[in-house]
Amino acid sequence: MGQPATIRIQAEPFDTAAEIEALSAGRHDVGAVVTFSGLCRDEAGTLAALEIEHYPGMAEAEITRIADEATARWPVSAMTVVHRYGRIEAGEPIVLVVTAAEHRQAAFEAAAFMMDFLKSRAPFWKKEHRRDGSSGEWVDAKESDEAALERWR
Amino acid sequence: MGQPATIRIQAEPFDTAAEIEALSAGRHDVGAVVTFSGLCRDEAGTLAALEIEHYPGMAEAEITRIADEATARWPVSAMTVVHRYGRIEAGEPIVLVVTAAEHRQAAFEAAAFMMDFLKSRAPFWKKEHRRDGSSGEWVDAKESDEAALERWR
Amino acid sequence: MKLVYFAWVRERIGVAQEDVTPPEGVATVRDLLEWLKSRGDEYAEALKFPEAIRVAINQEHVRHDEPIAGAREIGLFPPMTGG
Amino acid sequence: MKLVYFAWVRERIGVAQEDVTPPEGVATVRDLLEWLKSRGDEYAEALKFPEAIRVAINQEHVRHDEPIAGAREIGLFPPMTGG
Repeated sequence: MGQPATIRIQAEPFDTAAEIEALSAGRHDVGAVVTFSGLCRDEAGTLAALEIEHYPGMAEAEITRIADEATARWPVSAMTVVHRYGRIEAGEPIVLVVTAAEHRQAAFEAAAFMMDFLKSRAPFWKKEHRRDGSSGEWVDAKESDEAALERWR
Repeated sequence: MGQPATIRIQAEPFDTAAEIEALSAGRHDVGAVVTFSGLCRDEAGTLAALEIEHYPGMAEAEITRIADEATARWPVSAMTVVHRYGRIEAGEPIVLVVTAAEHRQAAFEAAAFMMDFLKSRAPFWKKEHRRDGSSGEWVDAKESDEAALERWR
Repeated sequence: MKLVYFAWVRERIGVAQEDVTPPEGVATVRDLLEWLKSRGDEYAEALKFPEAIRVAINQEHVRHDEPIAGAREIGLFPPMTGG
Repeated sequence: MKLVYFAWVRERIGVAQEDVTPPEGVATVRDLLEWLKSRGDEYAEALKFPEAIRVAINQEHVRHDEPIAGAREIGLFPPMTGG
Protein backbone atom coordinates (compact mmCIF):
# COMPACT_ATOMS: atom_id res chain seq x y z
CA MET A 1 0.00 0.00 0.00
CA GLY A 2 3.08 2.21 0.14
CA GLN A 3 1.97 4.17 3.21
CA PRO A 4 4.56 6.74 4.23
CA ALA A 5 6.67 5.85 7.23
CA THR A 6 7.74 8.16 10.04
CA ILE A 7 11.54 8.08 10.29
CA ARG A 8 13.63 9.84 12.92
CA ILE A 9 17.36 9.82 13.58
CA GLN A 10 18.01 11.29 17.02
CA ALA A 11 20.38 11.27 19.99
CA GLU A 12 17.56 11.29 22.55
CA PRO A 13 15.89 8.18 23.96
CA PHE A 14 12.47 7.35 22.56
CA ASP A 15 9.16 6.53 24.19
CA THR A 16 7.96 3.20 22.83
CA ALA A 17 4.46 3.53 24.29
CA ALA A 18 4.01 6.96 22.73
CA GLU A 19 5.18 5.66 19.35
CA ILE A 20 2.71 2.74 19.49
CA GLU A 21 -0.05 5.13 20.52
CA ALA A 22 0.78 7.51 17.68
CA LEU A 23 0.41 4.71 15.13
CA SER A 24 -2.80 3.18 16.42
CA ALA A 25 -4.69 6.01 18.17
CA GLY A 26 -7.98 6.82 16.51
CA ARG A 27 -7.53 4.05 13.95
CA HIS A 28 -9.98 1.22 14.19
CA ASP A 29 -8.76 -0.64 11.12
CA VAL A 30 -5.52 -1.76 12.75
CA GLY A 31 -5.61 -5.28 14.17
CA ALA A 32 -1.91 -5.85 14.78
CA VAL A 33 0.94 -3.71 16.05
CA VAL A 34 4.46 -5.14 16.22
CA THR A 35 7.35 -3.34 17.87
CA PHE A 36 11.02 -4.22 17.77
CA SER A 37 13.35 -2.55 20.25
CA GLY A 38 17.08 -3.06 19.85
CA LEU A 39 19.02 -2.56 23.07
CA CYS A 40 22.71 -2.14 23.85
CA ARG A 41 23.93 -5.43 25.38
CA ASP A 42 26.76 -5.31 27.91
CA GLU A 43 28.58 -8.32 26.37
CA ALA A 44 28.88 -10.25 29.62
CA GLY A 45 29.76 -7.13 31.57
CA THR A 46 32.68 -6.02 29.41
CA LEU A 47 30.88 -3.22 27.58
CA ALA A 48 30.01 0.11 29.21
CA ALA A 49 28.42 1.80 26.22
CA LEU A 50 28.36 2.06 22.45
CA GLU A 51 29.22 5.16 20.46
CA ILE A 52 27.04 5.21 17.37
CA GLU A 53 28.22 7.21 14.38
CA HIS A 54 25.97 7.82 11.42
CA TYR A 55 25.98 9.44 7.99
CA PRO A 56 23.60 12.39 8.42
CA GLY A 57 21.24 12.77 5.50
CA MET A 58 22.02 9.37 4.05
CA ALA A 59 20.75 7.62 7.19
CA GLU A 60 17.28 9.14 6.75
CA ALA A 61 17.37 8.59 2.98
CA GLU A 62 18.42 4.94 3.23
CA ILE A 63 15.91 4.05 5.95
CA THR A 64 13.21 5.74 3.85
CA ARG A 65 14.19 3.56 0.89
CA ILE A 66 14.02 0.41 3.06
CA ALA A 67 10.66 1.48 4.52
CA ASP A 68 9.28 2.20 1.05
CA GLU A 69 10.19 -1.31 0.00
CA ALA A 70 8.57 -2.79 3.12
CA THR A 71 5.32 -0.88 2.69
CA ALA A 72 5.22 -1.86 -0.99
CA ARG A 73 5.65 -5.55 -0.11
CA TRP A 74 3.25 -5.82 2.82
CA PRO A 75 -0.13 -4.16 3.46
CA VAL A 76 1.11 -2.05 6.35
CA SER A 77 -1.16 0.72 7.66
CA ALA A 78 1.65 2.72 9.22
CA MET A 79 5.27 2.39 10.28
CA THR A 80 7.64 4.27 12.55
CA VAL A 81 11.42 3.87 12.70
CA VAL A 82 13.58 5.66 15.27
CA HIS A 83 17.36 5.15 15.28
CA ARG A 84 19.59 6.80 17.85
CA TYR A 85 23.18 7.95 17.52
CA GLY A 86 25.80 9.14 19.98
CA ARG A 87 26.70 7.44 23.23
CA ILE A 88 24.27 4.69 24.30
CA GLU A 89 24.80 3.07 27.69
CA ALA A 90 24.47 -0.70 28.13
CA GLY A 91 20.82 -1.57 28.65
CA GLU A 92 19.58 1.46 26.73
CA PRO A 93 17.55 1.27 23.52
CA ILE A 94 19.23 1.97 20.17
CA VAL A 95 16.52 1.39 17.58
CA LEU A 96 12.76 1.08 17.43
CA VAL A 97 10.60 -0.22 14.61
CA VAL A 98 6.81 -0.12 14.94
CA THR A 99 4.53 -1.58 12.27
CA ALA A 100 0.74 -1.49 12.24
CA ALA A 101 -1.40 -3.59 9.93
CA GLU A 102 -4.81 -5.11 9.61
CA HIS A 103 -3.39 -8.62 10.11
CA ARG A 104 -0.50 -9.97 12.12
CA GLN A 105 1.60 -11.52 9.37
CA ALA A 106 2.16 -8.22 7.54
CA ALA A 107 3.08 -6.46 10.79
CA PHE A 108 5.55 -9.19 11.82
CA GLU A 109 7.18 -9.58 8.42
CA ALA A 110 7.51 -5.87 7.71
CA ALA A 111 9.19 -5.34 11.11
CA ALA A 112 11.60 -8.26 10.63
CA PHE A 113 12.41 -7.05 7.10
CA MET A 114 13.13 -3.53 8.39
CA MET A 115 15.49 -4.82 11.07
CA ASP A 116 17.37 -7.11 8.69
CA PHE A 117 18.00 -4.22 6.28
CA LEU A 118 18.74 -1.66 9.00
CA LYS A 119 21.49 -3.96 10.29
CA SER A 120 23.52 -4.03 7.12
CA ARG A 121 22.24 -1.23 4.88
CA ALA A 122 21.57 1.75 7.15
CA PRO A 123 24.75 3.86 7.49
CA PHE A 124 25.47 3.51 11.20
CA TRP A 125 28.64 2.25 12.87
CA LYS A 126 29.18 1.19 16.46
CA LYS A 127 32.31 1.67 18.53
CA GLU A 128 32.74 0.07 21.94
CA HIS A 129 33.41 1.86 25.20
CA ARG A 130 34.82 -0.89 27.40
CA ARG A 131 34.05 -1.09 31.07
CA ASP A 132 37.77 -1.41 31.96
CA GLY A 133 38.35 1.97 30.33
CA SER A 134 40.43 0.55 27.50
CA SER A 135 39.89 1.89 24.03
CA GLY A 136 37.16 -0.10 22.36
CA GLU A 137 37.02 -1.46 18.86
CA TRP A 138 34.66 -0.73 16.02
CA VAL A 139 32.05 -3.48 16.00
CA ASP A 140 32.55 -5.76 13.00
CA ALA A 141 29.68 -6.41 10.63
CA LYS A 142 28.43 -9.97 11.03
CA GLU A 143 28.23 -12.34 8.09
CA SER A 144 25.00 -13.66 9.57
CA ASP A 145 23.45 -10.20 9.14
CA GLU A 146 24.38 -10.12 5.48
CA ALA A 147 23.05 -13.66 5.09
CA ALA A 148 19.78 -12.63 6.75
CA LEU A 149 18.96 -10.49 3.71
CA GLU A 150 18.84 -13.54 1.46
CA ARG A 151 15.47 -14.70 2.70
CA TRP A 152 13.83 -11.51 1.42
CA ARG A 153 15.01 -11.88 -2.20
CA MET B 1 16.26 -21.59 27.23
CA GLY B 2 13.10 -22.69 28.86
CA GLN B 3 12.75 -19.52 30.88
CA PRO B 4 9.38 -19.29 32.58
CA ALA B 5 6.91 -16.93 30.99
CA THR B 6 4.63 -14.49 32.77
CA ILE B 7 1.05 -15.21 31.73
CA ARG B 8 -2.00 -13.22 32.73
CA ILE B 9 -5.65 -13.54 31.74
CA GLN B 10 -7.49 -10.40 32.75
CA ALA B 11 -10.44 -8.16 31.95
CA GLU B 12 -8.47 -4.93 32.48
CA PRO B 13 -6.46 -3.17 29.77
CA PHE B 14 -2.70 -3.62 29.92
CA ASP B 15 0.18 -1.18 29.83
CA THR B 16 2.49 -2.21 27.00
CA ALA B 17 5.31 0.10 28.07
CA ALA B 18 5.24 -1.26 31.62
CA GLU B 19 5.33 -4.84 30.32
CA ILE B 20 8.35 -4.09 28.10
CA GLU B 21 10.06 -2.35 31.00
CA ALA B 22 9.37 -5.30 33.31
CA LEU B 23 11.07 -7.67 30.87
CA SER B 24 14.15 -5.63 30.11
CA ALA B 25 14.74 -3.43 33.16
CA GLY B 26 18.02 -4.18 34.90
CA ARG B 27 18.94 -6.81 32.30
CA HIS B 28 21.91 -5.93 30.17
CA ASP B 29 22.03 -9.22 28.28
CA VAL B 30 18.88 -8.48 26.29
CA GLY B 31 19.53 -7.13 22.80
CA ALA B 32 16.06 -7.49 21.30
CA VAL B 33 12.53 -6.99 22.56
CA VAL B 34 9.57 -7.74 20.30
CA THR B 35 5.99 -6.90 21.19
CA PHE B 36 2.82 -7.95 19.45
CA SER B 37 -0.40 -6.13 20.29
CA GLY B 38 -3.64 -7.48 18.90
CA LEU B 39 -6.39 -4.87 18.67
CA CYS B 40 -10.12 -5.08 18.13
CA ARG B 41 -10.80 -3.92 14.54
CA ASP B 42 -14.12 -2.24 13.78
CA GLU B 43 -14.65 -4.20 10.52
CA ALA B 44 -15.25 -1.14 8.37
CA GLY B 45 -17.35 0.52 11.03
CA THR B 46 -19.83 -2.32 11.51
CA LEU B 47 -18.41 -3.61 14.79
CA ALA B 48 -18.87 -1.80 18.12
CA ALA B 49 -17.07 -4.27 20.35
CA LEU B 50 -16.14 -7.89 20.89
CA GLU B 51 -17.23 -10.01 23.82
CA ILE B 52 -14.44 -12.43 24.62
CA GLU B 53 -15.29 -15.63 26.46
CA HIS B 54 -12.60 -17.89 27.83
CA TYR B 55 -12.16 -21.19 29.64
CA PRO B 56 -10.82 -20.15 33.06
CA GLY B 57 -7.97 -22.35 34.20
CA MET B 58 -7.45 -23.96 30.82
CA ALA B 59 -6.62 -20.60 29.22
CA GLU B 60 -3.67 -20.12 31.58
CA ALA B 61 -2.66 -23.79 31.30
CA GLU B 62 -2.77 -23.85 27.49
CA ILE B 63 -0.89 -20.57 27.08
CA THR B 64 1.72 -21.89 29.52
CA ARG B 65 2.11 -25.01 27.37
CA ILE B 66 2.53 -22.88 24.22
CA ALA B 67 5.03 -20.59 25.98
CA ASP B 68 7.01 -23.58 27.27
CA GLU B 69 7.31 -24.86 23.73
CA ALA B 70 8.41 -21.44 22.47
CA THR B 71 11.07 -20.98 25.15
CA ALA B 72 12.33 -24.52 24.49
CA ARG B 73 12.64 -23.81 20.75
CA TRP B 74 14.24 -20.36 20.87
CA PRO B 75 16.79 -18.85 23.28
CA VAL B 76 14.38 -16.39 24.81
CA SER B 77 15.44 -14.51 27.95
CA ALA B 78 11.91 -13.74 29.07
CA MET B 79 8.35 -13.64 27.78
CA THR B 80 5.08 -12.05 28.85
CA VAL B 81 1.63 -12.89 27.52
CA VAL B 82 -1.48 -10.96 28.54
CA HIS B 83 -4.87 -11.94 27.10
CA ARG B 84 -8.02 -10.02 27.97
CA TYR B 85 -11.58 -11.27 28.21
CA GLY B 86 -14.95 -9.57 28.54
CA ARG B 87 -16.15 -6.66 26.44
CA ILE B 88 -13.46 -5.02 24.31
CA GLU B 89 -14.38 -1.89 22.37
CA ALA B 90 -13.22 -1.40 18.77
CA GLY B 91 -9.72 0.05 18.79
CA GLU B 92 -8.86 -1.47 22.17
CA PRO B 93 -6.12 -4.04 22.72
CA ILE B 94 -7.02 -7.71 23.22
CA VAL B 95 -3.71 -9.51 23.51
CA LEU B 96 -0.08 -8.68 24.17
CA VAL B 97 2.97 -10.85 23.64
CA VAL B 98 6.39 -9.56 24.65
CA THR B 99 9.55 -11.55 23.98
CA ALA B 100 13.08 -10.60 25.03
CA ALA B 101 16.19 -12.29 23.69
CA GLU B 102 19.86 -11.72 23.08
CA HIS B 103 19.33 -11.62 19.32
CA ARG B 104 16.48 -10.45 17.15
CA GLN B 105 15.60 -13.63 15.33
CA ALA B 106 14.67 -15.53 18.50
CA ALA B 107 12.56 -12.62 19.74
CA PHE B 108 10.70 -12.29 16.41
CA GLU B 109 10.12 -15.99 15.88
CA ALA B 110 9.04 -16.74 19.44
CA ALA B 111 6.49 -13.89 19.29
CA ALA B 112 5.11 -14.98 15.89
CA PHE B 113 4.91 -18.60 17.12
CA MET B 114 3.03 -17.53 20.25
CA MET B 115 0.49 -15.56 18.23
CA ASP B 116 -0.07 -18.36 15.71
CA PHE B 117 -0.80 -20.82 18.52
CA LEU B 118 -2.84 -18.38 20.63
CA LYS B 119 -5.13 -17.86 17.63
CA SER B 120 -6.20 -21.46 17.29
CA ARG B 121 -5.16 -23.27 20.47
CA ALA B 122 -5.87 -20.88 23.35
CA PRO B 123 -9.46 -21.38 24.58
CA PHE B 124 -10.97 -17.98 23.80
CA TRP B 125 -14.03 -17.20 21.69
CA LYS B 126 -15.15 -13.88 20.26
CA LYS B 127 -18.73 -12.71 19.81
CA GLU B 128 -19.58 -9.54 17.92
CA HIS B 129 -21.49 -6.56 19.26
CA ARG B 130 -22.64 -4.81 16.10
CA ARG B 131 -22.80 -1.05 15.82
CA ASP B 132 -26.38 -1.19 14.53
CA GLY B 133 -27.39 -2.89 17.79
CA SER B 134 -28.25 -6.18 16.11
CA SER B 135 -27.22 -9.38 17.78
CA GLY B 136 -23.75 -10.29 16.65
CA GLU B 137 -22.37 -13.64 15.59
CA TRP B 138 -19.67 -15.75 17.10
CA VAL B 139 -16.52 -15.10 15.08
CA ASP B 140 -15.65 -18.14 12.97
CA ALA B 141 -12.20 -19.67 13.21
CA LYS B 142 -10.22 -18.97 10.05
CA GLU B 143 -8.70 -21.77 8.03
CA SER B 144 -5.71 -19.51 7.44
CA ASP B 145 -5.05 -19.50 11.19
CA GLU B 146 -5.03 -23.28 11.30
CA ALA B 147 -2.78 -23.33 8.23
CA ALA B 148 -0.41 -20.87 9.92
CA LEU B 149 0.56 -23.59 12.40
CA GLU B 150 2.01 -25.75 9.65
CA ARG B 151 5.15 -23.68 9.28
CA TRP B 152 6.19 -24.48 12.85
CA ARG B 153 6.11 -28.27 12.46
CA MET C 1 -17.78 -36.21 35.47
CA LYS C 2 -18.19 -32.49 34.98
CA LEU C 3 -18.95 -31.18 31.51
CA VAL C 4 -18.26 -27.51 30.71
CA TYR C 5 -19.53 -25.74 27.60
CA PHE C 6 -18.33 -22.55 25.93
CA ALA C 7 -19.41 -20.05 23.27
CA TRP C 8 -22.17 -21.30 20.92
CA VAL C 9 -22.01 -24.82 22.35
CA ARG C 10 -22.93 -23.32 25.72
CA GLU C 11 -25.62 -21.09 24.20
CA ARG C 12 -27.25 -23.91 22.27
CA ILE C 13 -27.20 -26.44 25.11
CA GLY C 14 -28.45 -23.72 27.44
CA VAL C 15 -26.26 -24.43 30.47
CA ALA C 16 -22.61 -23.59 31.18
CA GLN C 17 -21.83 -26.82 33.00
CA GLU C 18 -23.37 -29.99 34.38
CA ASP C 19 -22.44 -33.25 36.03
CA VAL C 20 -23.17 -36.38 34.04
CA THR C 21 -22.64 -40.10 34.40
CA PRO C 22 -22.44 -41.62 30.92
CA PRO C 23 -23.61 -45.21 30.64
CA GLU C 24 -21.19 -48.08 30.18
CA GLY C 25 -19.91 -48.36 26.65
CA VAL C 26 -19.32 -44.62 26.30
CA ALA C 27 -15.56 -45.00 26.10
CA THR C 28 -14.19 -42.20 23.94
CA VAL C 29 -14.83 -38.53 23.30
CA ARG C 30 -16.62 -39.56 20.11
CA ASP C 31 -18.91 -41.88 22.09
CA LEU C 32 -19.59 -39.11 24.58
CA LEU C 33 -20.64 -36.67 21.84
CA GLU C 34 -23.02 -39.25 20.34
CA TRP C 35 -24.52 -40.03 23.74
CA LEU C 36 -25.00 -36.34 24.54
CA LYS C 37 -26.86 -35.82 21.23
CA SER C 38 -29.44 -38.33 22.43
CA ARG C 39 -30.19 -36.29 25.54
CA GLY C 40 -32.45 -33.72 23.88
CA ASP C 41 -33.04 -31.39 20.98
CA GLU C 42 -30.76 -28.68 22.35
CA TYR C 43 -27.88 -31.19 22.55
CA ALA C 44 -28.67 -32.57 19.10
CA GLU C 45 -28.59 -29.04 17.71
CA ALA C 46 -25.40 -28.01 19.51
CA LEU C 47 -23.54 -31.17 18.53
CA LYS C 48 -25.07 -31.65 15.08
CA PHE C 49 -21.63 -31.59 13.46
CA PRO C 50 -19.51 -33.39 16.04
CA GLU C 51 -16.33 -32.96 13.99
CA ALA C 52 -16.67 -29.18 14.53
CA ILE C 53 -16.56 -29.61 18.31
CA ARG C 54 -13.24 -29.18 20.08
CA VAL C 55 -12.72 -31.12 23.29
CA ALA C 56 -10.46 -30.78 26.31
CA ILE C 57 -10.06 -33.39 29.04
CA ASN C 58 -8.86 -31.98 32.34
CA GLN C 59 -8.13 -28.71 30.51
CA GLU C 60 -5.93 -30.23 27.79
CA HIS C 61 -6.88 -30.52 24.12
CA VAL C 62 -7.63 -34.10 23.04
CA ARG C 63 -8.72 -35.80 19.83
CA HIS C 64 -12.07 -37.47 19.46
CA ASP C 65 -10.58 -40.93 19.82
CA GLU C 66 -9.26 -40.14 23.30
CA PRO C 67 -10.65 -42.38 26.10
CA ILE C 68 -12.66 -40.48 28.69
CA ALA C 69 -12.08 -42.89 31.56
CA GLY C 70 -10.88 -41.04 34.64
CA ALA C 71 -11.71 -37.59 33.28
CA ARG C 72 -12.74 -35.14 36.02
CA GLU C 73 -13.69 -32.33 33.64
CA ILE C 74 -14.45 -32.37 29.94
CA GLY C 75 -14.80 -29.12 28.01
CA LEU C 76 -16.77 -28.91 24.76
CA PHE C 77 -16.47 -25.84 22.57
CA PRO C 78 -16.22 -24.49 19.02
CA PRO C 79 -12.87 -23.95 17.29
CA MET C 80 -11.00 -21.29 19.24
CA THR C 81 -10.63 -17.69 18.10
CA GLY C 82 -8.06 -16.34 20.54
CA GLY C 83 -5.36 -13.76 20.01
CA MET D 1 33.78 16.49 -5.45
CA LYS D 2 33.30 16.12 -1.74
CA LEU D 3 34.51 12.96 -0.03
CA VAL D 4 33.10 12.04 3.39
CA TYR D 5 34.56 9.35 5.63
CA PHE D 6 33.01 7.43 8.52
CA ALA D 7 34.03 5.14 11.39
CA TRP D 8 37.50 3.59 11.05
CA VAL D 9 37.94 4.92 7.51
CA ARG D 10 37.59 8.43 8.96
CA GLU D 11 39.88 7.65 11.91
CA ARG D 12 42.62 6.19 9.72
CA ILE D 13 42.54 8.91 7.08
CA GLY D 14 42.41 11.52 9.84
CA VAL D 15 39.79 13.86 8.39
CA ALA D 16 36.01 13.61 8.23
CA GLN D 17 35.68 15.16 4.79
CA GLU D 18 37.61 16.89 2.04
CA ASP D 19 37.20 18.23 -1.47
CA VAL D 20 39.21 16.48 -4.16
CA THR D 21 39.63 16.69 -7.91
CA PRO D 22 40.69 13.26 -9.17
CA PRO D 23 42.84 13.26 -12.32
CA GLU D 24 41.45 12.20 -15.68
CA GLY D 25 41.18 8.44 -16.01
CA VAL D 26 39.72 7.99 -12.54
CA ALA D 27 36.35 6.83 -13.82
CA THR D 28 34.85 4.40 -11.32
CA VAL D 29 34.65 3.95 -7.57
CA ARG D 30 37.38 1.30 -7.87
CA ASP D 31 39.65 3.81 -9.68
CA LEU D 32 38.93 6.40 -7.00
CA LEU D 33 39.94 4.03 -4.19
CA GLU D 34 43.20 3.17 -5.98
CA TRP D 35 43.99 6.83 -6.61
CA LEU D 36 43.26 7.77 -2.97
CA LYS D 37 45.68 5.04 -1.76
CA SER D 38 48.45 6.85 -3.61
CA ARG D 39 47.83 10.07 -1.67
CA GLY D 40 49.69 9.08 1.50
CA ASP D 41 50.33 6.42 4.11
CA GLU D 42 47.13 7.16 6.02
CA TYR D 43 45.06 6.60 2.86
CA ALA D 44 47.03 3.47 1.97
CA GLU D 45 46.38 2.13 5.47
CA ALA D 46 42.67 3.04 5.51
CA LEU D 47 42.02 1.60 2.06
CA LYS D 48 44.42 -1.36 2.24
CA PHE D 49 41.59 -3.79 1.53
CA PRO D 50 39.43 -1.84 -0.92
CA GLU D 51 36.86 -4.64 -1.18
CA ALA D 52 36.05 -4.01 2.51
CA ILE D 53 35.13 -0.38 1.79
CA ARG D 54 31.48 0.47 1.24
CA VAL D 55 30.71 3.44 -0.99
CA ALA D 56 27.75 5.77 -1.44
CA ILE D 57 27.40 8.30 -4.25
CA ASN D 58 25.09 11.18 -3.43
CA GLN D 59 23.98 9.21 -0.34
CA GLU D 60 23.00 6.03 -2.17
CA HIS D 61 24.87 2.74 -1.95
CA VAL D 62 26.80 1.87 -5.12
CA ARG D 63 29.07 -0.96 -6.26
CA HIS D 64 32.75 -0.46 -7.00
CA ASP D 65 32.19 -0.51 -10.75
CA GLU D 66 29.88 2.52 -10.56
CA PRO D 67 31.09 5.57 -12.56
CA ILE D 68 31.82 8.62 -10.40
CA ALA D 69 31.22 11.24 -13.08
CA GLY D 70 28.84 13.91 -11.82
CA ALA D 71 29.02 12.81 -8.19
CA ARG D 72 28.66 15.71 -5.76
CA GLU D 73 29.38 13.67 -2.63
CA ILE D 74 31.01 10.30 -2.23
CA GLY D 75 30.95 8.53 1.15
CA LEU D 76 33.54 5.90 2.06
CA PHE D 77 32.99 3.71 5.11
CA PRO D 78 33.27 0.22 6.60
CA PRO D 79 30.42 -2.31 6.40
CA MET D 80 27.50 -0.90 8.35
CA THR D 81 26.47 -2.08 11.80
CA GLY D 82 23.12 -0.39 12.28
CA GLY D 83 20.07 -1.57 14.13
